Formats: sequence, structure tokens, C-alpha cells
Amino acid sequence: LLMAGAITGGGLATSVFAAGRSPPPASMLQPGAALSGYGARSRSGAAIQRIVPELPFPGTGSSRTPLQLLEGTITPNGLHFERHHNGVPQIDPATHELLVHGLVRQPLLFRYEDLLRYPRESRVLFLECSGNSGALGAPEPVQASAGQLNGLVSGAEWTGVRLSRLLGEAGLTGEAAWVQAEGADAAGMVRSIPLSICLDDAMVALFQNGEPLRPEQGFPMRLLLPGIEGNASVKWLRRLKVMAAPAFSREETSKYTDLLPDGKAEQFSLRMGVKSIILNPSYGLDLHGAGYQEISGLAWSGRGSIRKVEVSADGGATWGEAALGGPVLPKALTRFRMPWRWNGAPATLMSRATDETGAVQPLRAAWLAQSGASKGYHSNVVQSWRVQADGKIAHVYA
Amino acid sequence: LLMAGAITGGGLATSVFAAGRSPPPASMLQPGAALSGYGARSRSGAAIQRIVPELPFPGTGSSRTPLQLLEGTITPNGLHFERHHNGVPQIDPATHELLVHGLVRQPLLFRYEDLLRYPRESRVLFLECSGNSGALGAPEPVQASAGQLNGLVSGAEWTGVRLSRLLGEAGLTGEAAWVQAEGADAAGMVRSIPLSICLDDAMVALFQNGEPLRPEQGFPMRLLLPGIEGNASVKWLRRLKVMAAPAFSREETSKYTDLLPDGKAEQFSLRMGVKSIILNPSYGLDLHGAGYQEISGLAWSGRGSIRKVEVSADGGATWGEAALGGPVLPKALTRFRMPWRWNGAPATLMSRATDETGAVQPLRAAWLAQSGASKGYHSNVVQSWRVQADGKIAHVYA
Amino acid sequence: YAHLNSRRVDSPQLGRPASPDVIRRMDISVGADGGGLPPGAGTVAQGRATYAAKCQMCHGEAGTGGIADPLTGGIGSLATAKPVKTVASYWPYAPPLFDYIRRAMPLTAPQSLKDDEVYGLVAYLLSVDGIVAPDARLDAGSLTRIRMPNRKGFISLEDRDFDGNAERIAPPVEGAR
Amino acid sequence: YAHLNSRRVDSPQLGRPASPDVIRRMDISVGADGGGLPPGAGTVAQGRATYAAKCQMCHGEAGTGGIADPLTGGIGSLATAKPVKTVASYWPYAPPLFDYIRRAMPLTAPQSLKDDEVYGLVAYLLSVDGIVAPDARLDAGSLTRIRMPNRKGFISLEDRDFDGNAERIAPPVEGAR
Ligand code: HEC
Ligand code: HEC
Ligand SMILES: [Ca+2]
Ligand SMILES: [Ca+2]
Ligand SMILES: [Ca+2]
Ligand SMILES: [Ca+2]
Ligand SMILES: [Ca+2]
Ligand SMILES: [Ca+2]
Ligand SMILES: [Co+2]
Ligand SMILES: [Co+2]
Repeated sequence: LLMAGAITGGGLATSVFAAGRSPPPASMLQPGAALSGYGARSRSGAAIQRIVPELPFPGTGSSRTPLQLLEGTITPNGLHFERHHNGVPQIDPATHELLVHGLVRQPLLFRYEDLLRYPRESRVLFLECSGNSGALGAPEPVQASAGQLNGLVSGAEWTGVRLSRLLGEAGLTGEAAWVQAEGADAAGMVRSIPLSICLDDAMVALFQNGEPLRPEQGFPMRLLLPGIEGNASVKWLRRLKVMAAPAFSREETSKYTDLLPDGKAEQFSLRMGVKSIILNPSYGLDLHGAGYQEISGLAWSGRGSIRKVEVSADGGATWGEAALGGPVLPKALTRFRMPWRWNGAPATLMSRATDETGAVQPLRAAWLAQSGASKGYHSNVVQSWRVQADGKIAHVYA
Repeated sequence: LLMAGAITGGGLATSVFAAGRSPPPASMLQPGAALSGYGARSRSGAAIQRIVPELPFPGTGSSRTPLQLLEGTITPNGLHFERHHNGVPQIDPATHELLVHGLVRQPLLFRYEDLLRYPRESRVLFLECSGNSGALGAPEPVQASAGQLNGLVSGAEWTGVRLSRLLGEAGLTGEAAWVQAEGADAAGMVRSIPLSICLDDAMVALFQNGEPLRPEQGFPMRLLLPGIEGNASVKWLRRLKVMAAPAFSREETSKYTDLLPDGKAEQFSLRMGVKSIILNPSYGLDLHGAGYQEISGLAWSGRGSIRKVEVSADGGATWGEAALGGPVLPKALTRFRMPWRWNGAPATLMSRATDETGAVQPLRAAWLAQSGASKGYHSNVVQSWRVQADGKIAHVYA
Repeated sequence: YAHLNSRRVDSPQLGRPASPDVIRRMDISVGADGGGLPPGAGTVAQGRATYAAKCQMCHGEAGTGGIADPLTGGIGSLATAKPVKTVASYWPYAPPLFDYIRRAMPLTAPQSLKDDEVYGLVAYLLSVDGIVAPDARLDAGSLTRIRMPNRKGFISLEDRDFDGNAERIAPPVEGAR
Repeated sequence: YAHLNSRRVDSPQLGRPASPDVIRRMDISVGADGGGLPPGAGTVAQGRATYAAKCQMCHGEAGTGGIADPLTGGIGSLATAKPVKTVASYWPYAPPLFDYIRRAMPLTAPQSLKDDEVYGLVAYLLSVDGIVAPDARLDAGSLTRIRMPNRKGFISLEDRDFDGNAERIAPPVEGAR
């Protein structure tokens, strides 16, 4: 073949690549792959993986969503964060049943196929582990990616049956005030949940982003409590016991309670606060040089919609209001974006969200003053990324 | 082990399963699977596959989304319908470039990594092949699933760079009125697109439901034209040529033009109409018996938002307004739901959507009168499922 | 709940009545008040032996120093700069400890322990810090009567609509560095 | 487009100028007006030979009867109950046929044909139905001058905002069965 360099125009070359043409890319010269039943990611796309730590017990712990490598507000099902207490069970939907009992008029059993025949609703919602961003309490800022620090939150379109519908079918009695939910995993995890939350917007979720739930997210069914700390959205849901008082089980005493500096602990601190994190730029995504750079991140609140997100590039001296990506939905991740032109001098980037109730994301100092460094849960402090003169990005406390 | 049947209460059995307890499910008796980098579907979830036909050339044709097996409005990336003209190319993003040339002040080349540094926007949008539901033109109703009949439509949250931004950077000249887009696949597919559409809400999409595009959806970049027939959203986008007139290439003459009964053909019929389909119940999802049954489906319009969806259970004699799942977004799939109590007598189910412009989904007879049976494209006729006395469901023409 | 309980017309009503036998088989939960505790009993000595055989490998000798959560010690540390949260120092009630051990431990073989073994384990673990006597024998009644050191350590947020976040308690210090 | 062309302040401006040489290499498109057609030529006889060797296996003898799209025949069928859409009966312009064959065919080896071979193939295919003479020799000029049977068969929807859907043309027959 004649290659690039041949004289163009009136040349008499007869090769298809005559007249100074170099070969088209290989992708245009041979038929591509066939149609398939379930598409796979590209090679580089497949490199995006959940952040899985080294654990003494590989089924007990968390894997994080690499938020800084993703876009929009929907987390692919395969990258939704995980938090398990003894691994991911394989459950046969044909034999799995949900029991509703306790302070009800008629205890009931529901098979998976039964629940599939109930009226459904879909909601785009975040799920966040109470321990997300807990490392922000460390004395020195941990140099880790936004996903490593904050990856115990994900967003999805969940579809299922309104929980109040099932509770109503069993018939609640006067003393009912709490519901114990239990999962069919090897931890047999139980959690006591206020009945008021169960009768609000709670659902028994069956689908996630259009497909049946994945095992790690609780297939065949899970409890889903919008805006509430993730652990209470019990996966592999097996039993709901209506009670007059909480059971004070391990997950709501030993874990998922918020120890204060005076040694007392707040219990049933269930609703997640208003929060935002800048994902781009962030640690590990250094800038190439001075010039235009979009500042982008996610904001959410367990109380409802995000009202506004403010961004600062000068460590909080001044703030500008970011654009919110539509639609802005209650108890869902909202993408925010702010155009920025880096002039090459060091800069400290921060974001601060306000939710529909007027609650404002707290600065770290205020959070520490109220909570103490060892709280570990419900960390929604304003975070700061330091852009250094060479474009490298460090995690700092502003 | 003592099993079920032992006397409860004061029994002195010492086995863990004493007192009439049968063993818990296996999932509660042994640790589950470990944390993982990218989650897989459950066994039954993995049975949900795109509908892939037998083809003489396995890379040239369409696979369909099994809509009736899915929920909500987001299609999992692996199940997004496919339409290819010579297979799915493997493209190295490091060497792929987008050329913008033609009637511009400065022809420009953009690398993938360049585009990743541009301001982004996300939109939840449907993509529909012009040929979707073409089988509705057949003289007799084809007995096939809703996905088989209508599966060339999917929904996703797309993220990318506004196309007008790149065209503006190159600088448009006075005669510019059309844009030829070309893909880097083995068909080298080209399509002429009105500049007005390119300057409207068009984007160069880089992400889909949070991840980089999958190869079948055009990784590393694709054109995305909201509300426009899918073929024009050129995948594996390689070149944009600004022109004064269309090139009248194969895809906009031989294909994707709408032949009318008089032998003339409408050309550049690009916008998809208002449409709805009932997915549950539908062919292949027979009813178990008389009683409550939610009627659920999807509605969408290439012109914007869905204003309302009406549902009939008596072949169109009477209609009721369905509930629309929030948020109702422009040029996106909208889930509709209608409670229904089947009394066991034969019933004909239909849905009819109205979009924000007031356009109403046409009945098949009206569509045929205007289009003729051989049109094959832009079929958005009202569809009908016949629920027979035994609960089996047939596709009928009402 | 009359309105909710009567909302049946737009629902398929597919729940099947669950018998007391089914409920008994599916529900092994124990409440803070001791409700659900089974017959049986166990001593500190028996628990020490079971612990050595089935728990020590992960939780360490006498409930601390292993690779899993510490179970003993830490009493009195909660208000210090370095609080140590253990069963002994932090849990407010004893019956849920029975519940948790029976349902979730040992990690490698959950729900394999006999009820007497669980009573013994609770006795042993709580004897390490003197919460129960070295010769204690626990059954449903005596276990329920145990008063844990942190019994009064929790503040329920029920009256604050279960929202304990910092921003609902103190306003942010505007513009602070 | 002045407003759009000046919208640069919130954008990184990373496009790199493309030289005429790069554009020539990347753009092989041919417009309906013949713009982009390369030098070279081919006869019906040459095209027939190329067709037999490289196309017949899929498209059948003389462009019809194979397992791939029919390319010939069907002229005059468009307004009948059974329209047959082929290159001959339906395509409005000849130059885009050159474009398509060069870029996408043969399916198994796209962009492997020499320009002369493409001219020959277009000549042969269009000779089957007498659109060009049996001894035709096509080059850029003569190919551009070909008038296809369906040249006037298309109605552009530009003036209807590219919306040709039935519901924008005729109102639905309300409640019809
Ligand atoms: C193979 C390891 C392993 C063995 C054996 C084991 N445990 Fe555990 N244990 C764990 C892990 C891991 C956790 C934390 C689980 C979680 O994160 O939910 C835990 C948690 C606990 C807790 C809760 C502590 C707290 O304050 O929340 C108690 C109590 C406990 N174990 C008791 C026992 C007893 C009693 C035994 C013996 C029957 C035992 N464990 C055997 C690994 C083990
Ligand atoms: C291995 C099979 C195969 C071979 C060999 C092949 N084609 Fe094709 N051809 C196809 C397929 C399949 C299509 C439809 C592609 C699509 O759907 O986009 C097609 C489409 C066409 C069309 C478009 C028809 C229309 O009206 O849209 C033309 C023209 C054409 N081929 C010409 C040729 C020529 C000339 C050759 C020989 C150089 C050739 N083909 C060789 C399979 C083949
Ligand atoms: Ca509410
Ligand atoms: Ca959990
Ligand atoms: Ca909490
Ligand atoms: Ca518009
Ligand atoms: Ca395509
Ligand atoms: Ca069209
Ligand atoms: Co959690
Ligand atoms: Co198409």
C-alpha cells in the first residue's frame, strides 16, 4: 500500500489510500463485534472498580463507590457501595418469604412473586452509610481519593412496594410504634425503625435502575428508607416485627449511635444531613495546567431536596452559587457544576450545600465542636481540596 | 437435629433448633460472598437478556431491550438496545480523535482526554430507533412480547459536552445549515443533521448512567440528539462536517425515510412522536386470576414532556387517566401506572399518551390512513393487549 | 391506623396468614426487656470454655486483643479523648447481647450455638469486667436483671424527628476559616 | 452565529487546528452534488467482474436475490401495495452510492476497494436497470450527471421542524374502534 506522503490531486496512485491518505483506524476496516445479550464495559471503563479494602473477614466491611470517576447522579448497579456484616448471601427467590408480624391484627407471609404483583412506585434516591466520610474526624487530613473518603454513598432509581401498604394489609394496632427489620444474611441483621418512618416514604425495594436488585444490594428484596442512614435499609429483608418499643439490638446501640464528647451517645440519629462533596478536581485528579476547569460534585440531604450549593475557590473567603443539574429531587444525589478558571496560584476549593429546610452543611470546626472527633458517624462537614501550584491536589482542613 | 414438630415452651431439647424451630435458610447459616470490585447480577436477574435475533451478519441489525421485564425509567447499560451497521468496534480512547471541519472558521481536532475537560451536562433521555414498533404495520397482530415489538427504545442518564460548545469553538460561518456526523465503525456510518438540532440540546455524550459509554452505545464518544430518531445519534463519533446542504447519504435516503402510500417519501422526519406502551400485563406476562392488577407502562415524546397518559380496559370505549411517575422529564421515558381490578371477563387494554405540545398518540387506523402499512418507521400507534378469560394475553388490533 | 388498615381496594391482598408456629420458627429476636429469651442456662465457667473454643481466635483472650471487635474493657473511657467502645463499656442492655451472639456469631458458623452455650458466653463475657459474679449462672430471668454500666448512656432522638445532625443543633460559623 | 462563536470564557478551548492534510485523510465523504469524488474511473464490464468477485455472495446475481439488501430492480413499485426499495428504485442521487460502497462495503472488508473499483461497481449496478448504458464508463463528472429514477421522490420536512409523525398531520379519530 502507498502510505501518507504521496502527492495529492492529480496523482495516479490506485491504492485505496492514495492521494496522501493514511489508513483509517482499524475499527473502520473490519467488522466489529456481534450483538449480545448483556453488554460489557469497554476495557478502560472496566478499570473503574469499587474500592475494596484488605479485610480480615472479606465479607464483613465496606466497599466504596469511586465517585470521582463517575458522572451524573445514577450509580451503575455494579458500582453501588457495599456494607455487609457477614457477606453477600445467595438467596433463592422461589423459597424466600417476608413475614410481617408483631402488633398486627393478622401476621402475614409474602412470597417474592406475591410482592411482584403489588402496585409499584419508583424513586431516585441516595443511600448513604452512616459512617461515610468518618475519616474527616482524623486529626490530620487523610490523603485519599474522594471515593475513598466519601464512597459510602450511591444513587439509583429504586422500584418497589410502599411499605405502608403491607403494614396496612396486616393491620396495625394501637401500641405499634416501632418495626424490627431482619435480613436473611449470615449476620441475621436486625434493626429497630420508628413506625413513623415506615409509614412515610419507605418501600420494599425489588428493582434497582430497572433490573432486579443485585445480591449486594439485597436481592430479592430490601427495605429502603429514603434519607435514612443506609444500615437501616435492611437488605435481604425477611421479617418485619411491629413493636411498641425498640429492641435495642446491636446495630442501634453498639453501632450506629453517635458518641458525644461528654460520653453520652445520641441514639436513633437516623436521618442523614445535608452534604456536598467536590469530585472534580479532587485528590488523584490533578490539574493539567492553568486555565478553564469545571468544578463538579454531588450534593444531597436526607431531609429532601437541595436548595443551593455554594462553591469557594479561596478557602471560604468568598462563595459563588453553583448550577444544579436537573431534576433536583428529594433525598437524591444532585449534581452541581461551577465554571472556574485556575490562574495557577494555589487555591482551596470547598462546597457547601443548603437543603430545602434551610439547613446548611456545617464547617468541620462547627461539627467537631458539637460532635467530637470520635463520633465517626453522620459526618457531613464541608471538605476542602488544595490545588497546589504544580496542579497536584491535596486534601486539607480549611 | 430435632426438627419441626417438637413441643414448644417447656421442652428440654438442647439443639439450636429445639422448640419446634426448623432450620433457618442456608443464607443465614454460613458467611456470604466477599466484597467485590464490580457487582454481578443474581442468577435470575442474569436471565434478563437483550432480545438478539438470528442474523445473517451478526453485527448488522438490532437487539432489543426486554422492556416488559424491567422497571422504572432507567435501562441498565448492559440492556440498552443495540442497532449497528457492521458490528461494535473496539476503539482505543488514547488514539481516537473528533474532527470538526467544513464551513467553520478553524477546523479543530479534539482528543477524548480533551473532551473530558470540557463543561459537562447530564440529561435523562430516551433513545429510540426510527424502526421501533414497525411490526405494528403488519396485517395481523404479531404475537410477541412487548420488548420484541417495542424494544428499540431505552432510557439513560447521559452526560457529555454540549455540541454547540464545540461548534462555537470552531466558529460557524454564514452558510452553515447542516452537519454530517460520521462514526468510526466498520460502516463508517454518516448522517446529515440539521444545524438547528445540533445547536439545540445536542451533546457529545461520554458517560451513560454514570459510567463511560459502553462500546455498543458508542464508546468513547457519541452524538446524542434528544428526541431525534436514534440512528442520527451517531456512535463512535469521529467527524463532524459543517455543510450548507445535506449530503443525502444512504442513511437519510435509502434508509430512515418514510415512504408514503403515493410513492413519495418524507425525508428528514427526525423527531420521534408521542408514544406509550403497556408493559404489564402484556404478551407473555399472563394474569394469575381475577383480582387486582396494576397496569404499568412507559410513555415518551421526542417533542418534550408527557402531559398525560390515558388507559382503557374496554378497547377504547372509555379511558381513565393514569398516574405518572415523577419526575416527568422532557424527551425521557415516563412510567405510568393505573390500578385495575380484573373481573375475569375478556378485556382489551390500551394506553394513549399526550405530550406537552398537545399531540396525541394516534390510533393504528389513523396512522395507517396517513402513513400506509409499508412505512416501517416512526410507528407510535396505540397498542392493544387482549386479556382472555383464562388470563392469557394476546396482541390484538382494536 | 384505621385509614391505612382499610386501604385495600387498590391492592391485591396476597399476604398469607402466618401461624404462631411459623412465627416462632422465623423470629428468634430478643428484646431489651428479655422478651424472646429461651429456656436454658449457662455458667461463667461453661462460657469460658466455649469462648476459648469458638471465639478467642478472632476476639482474643478474654474478649480483647484479637482481630475482631473488642468485647471487654473500656468501662469509664467514653468521655475521655480516647473512648473504647466494647460490650462492657458501651452496650446499654444485656438481652440483646444474647440475641446478637445467637444470631450472628461465631462469624464462621452463625446460629450454630446451643442456647445454653449462648447463656454461658454472655455470662463469661460480662464476668471479665465484673458486671456479673465470677460464679454467675445466667438464665432468662437473671440475664434480664443485669444492669449494664452504660444503661443510662443513650439519648434517644425521637423528639427531634430522628435528626441528630450537627446543622440542626448549632448554626454553621459563617465564613470561618 | 456571533453569540455562539464568542462563547469561550467558560470553556477550556482545547481544540487543536486540523490541517488540510489531516482533513483530507479523515474525510472521504461524497455529497449528493459529487463533491469529494476522487479521480479515477470504471466501466460496467469492470464493475461486473468486481461485483461477481466481491459482492455477489451476499447481494445475489445482478444485485438481487441474495441474503443482503436488494440493490437492483423495483423501479416503479413505490406507489404499489408492495413497494420494492432498492438502489435503483429508491435512491435519489448517484454520488452517495459511490460514498456508501467505498466506506462500508464489502461488509467483510470495508474501505478495501480501490476508487476505480468503486466507479466500476456503481456503473455495473446502475446498468442492470438501464440507468446507465451497458458500456458506460463512470468518472467523477459522468457519475455526478446521472439522474436517478427517484430523483424527485423525496419531500423534505425542513419546513415542518423535522417532525413527520402522523399525529402532527391528522388529529386522532377520537374513541374509534
Ligand atoms: C471468624 C471470626 C469471629 C469469630 C470466630 C467470632 N467472632 Fe464475634 N465478631 C467478629 C466480627 C468480624 C464482628 C463484627 C461483625 C460486624 O461488623 O457486623 C464480631 C462481632 C461480635 C460482637 C459485637 C461486638 C460489638 O460491640 O458490636 C460480639 C458480642 C461477638 N462478636 C461475640 C462473639 C462470640 C461470643 C463468639 C464466639 C461464639 C464470636 N464472636 C466469634 C468475628 C468473629
Ligand atoms: C458479507 C456480506 C456483504 C458483502 C460481501 C457485500 N455486502 Fe453490501 N450489504 C451487506 C449488508 C448486510 C448491507 C446492509 C448494511 C446495513 O444494514 O447497514 C449491505 C448494503 C449494501 C448497500 C446499500 C443498499 C441500500 O439500499 O441501502 C449497497 C449499495 C451495497 N451493500 C453494495 C455492495 C457492494 C457493491 C458490494 C461489493 C463490493 C457489497 N455490497 C458486498 C452485505 C454485504
Ligand atoms: Ca415525608
Ligand atoms: Ca446493611
Ligand atoms: Ca445514627
Ligand atoms: Ca429546544
Ligand atoms: Ca446507530
Ligand atoms: Ca425518519
Ligand atoms: Co452503614
Ligand atoms: Co435506527
